[in-house]
Amino acid sequence: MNEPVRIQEADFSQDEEITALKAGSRRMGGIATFLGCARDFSEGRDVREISFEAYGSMALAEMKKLRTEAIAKFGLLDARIVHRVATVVAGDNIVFIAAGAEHRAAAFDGCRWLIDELKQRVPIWKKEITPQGESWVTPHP
Amino acid sequence: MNEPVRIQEADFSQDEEITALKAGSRRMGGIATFLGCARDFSEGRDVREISFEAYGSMALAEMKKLRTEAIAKFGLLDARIVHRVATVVAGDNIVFIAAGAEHRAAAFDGCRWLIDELKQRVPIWKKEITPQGESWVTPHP
Amino acid sequence: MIRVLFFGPVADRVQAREMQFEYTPGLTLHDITARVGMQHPGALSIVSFIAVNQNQVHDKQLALHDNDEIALMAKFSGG
Amino acid sequence: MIRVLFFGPVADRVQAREMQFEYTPGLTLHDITARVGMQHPGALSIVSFIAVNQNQVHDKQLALHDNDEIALMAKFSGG
Repeated sequence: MNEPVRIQEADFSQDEEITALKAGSRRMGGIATFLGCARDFSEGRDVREISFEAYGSMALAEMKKLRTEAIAKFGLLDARIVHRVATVVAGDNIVFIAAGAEHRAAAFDGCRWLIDELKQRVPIWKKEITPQGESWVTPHP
Repeated sequence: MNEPVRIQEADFSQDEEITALKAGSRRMGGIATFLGCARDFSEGRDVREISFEAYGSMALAEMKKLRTEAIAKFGLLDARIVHRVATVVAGDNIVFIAAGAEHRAAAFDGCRWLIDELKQRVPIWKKEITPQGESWVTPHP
Repeated sequence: MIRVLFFGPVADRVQAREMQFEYTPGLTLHDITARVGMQHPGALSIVSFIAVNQNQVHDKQLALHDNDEIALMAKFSGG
Repeated sequence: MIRVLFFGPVADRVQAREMQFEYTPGLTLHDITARVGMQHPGALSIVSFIAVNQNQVHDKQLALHDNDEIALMAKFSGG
């Protein structure tokens, strides 16, 4: 079984992640997931490819902390976080988060908190490659 | 391609649903999903099986209305709703909702609204089969 | 003919999935629910929603038409 | 030896992924960022987060130890 928190170049399967998430508990009634995908334009510019770079060791450590914190904070039964570090095109998967709980409110709250915190706390950078050139994405405040 | 709104006995694949959801747009940056599963106990009682019954024609019509309303209300790019009507055991999938949008806030808001409204508006009933007998589930107010 | 459908907990109490009533001009939804309630008061007590031709209705004075399909439904518990 | 790591937009401006500085007793985080900033002011201007040994730190007066790993990082844009 794959680790619940991973940084990887390869794509992932939601079915496999959900099966792994469920494996730990028969009390899981609600699973909320978030899948972030590459879009073909961003702020009006055509985006041909997006490439990612990570401070790998710190990023993985932060993602593991996020998972542990979310499980405690929202009473989740389990959670998984997978982030690709690769060059992707429109439609490709980038990040996947799954939060499982007895009931749906905790699952939704935990999942949303995880992606919001991931964007704030995990050292990964995104570069957009457009017909006009490449540029690092500056996150909105 | 499967219909975006379905009631079916068979299980479903999240990977297939997400692939179908994405197929309509290259502008989809965030996909929020909710998966409801059968739990092995409910309010302190062991649950061996859960069986569902639907007013099929009305349930499907309501689910289609929900999808249309959610797309308009949250500016979604697409949404899918699948509900099983079958007898299931702990860990089995029951309902799947996916909401795709340009950004994650709309995807999360739309997905959560869809499952909340589905529970209120779609004529489906759940029966729990426990060692002590069967009983229809009375929803919380 | 007016068809009345029962599902789940209501069907269990009525011990039937369907009843049929003859259509007569001027028949209202209330006339139908009253007849079902006379025969099955325990079933009617858990009816929370009523649909006519698959649309929820709240006004029991609604005039029915021949071949209408009525559903008397307990609270939903899907999802 | 103190290793200073650069990623993404900072690495592009420094045109390097790593710099090394000799460790001397009493060396602080501020001493290191000042040295990098002298050589690459344009890179330092986009540094929003600093990590020492993979933990974010906010106090530039932090005393460093030999073999510490420092990262000078632009705002994250993962997810």
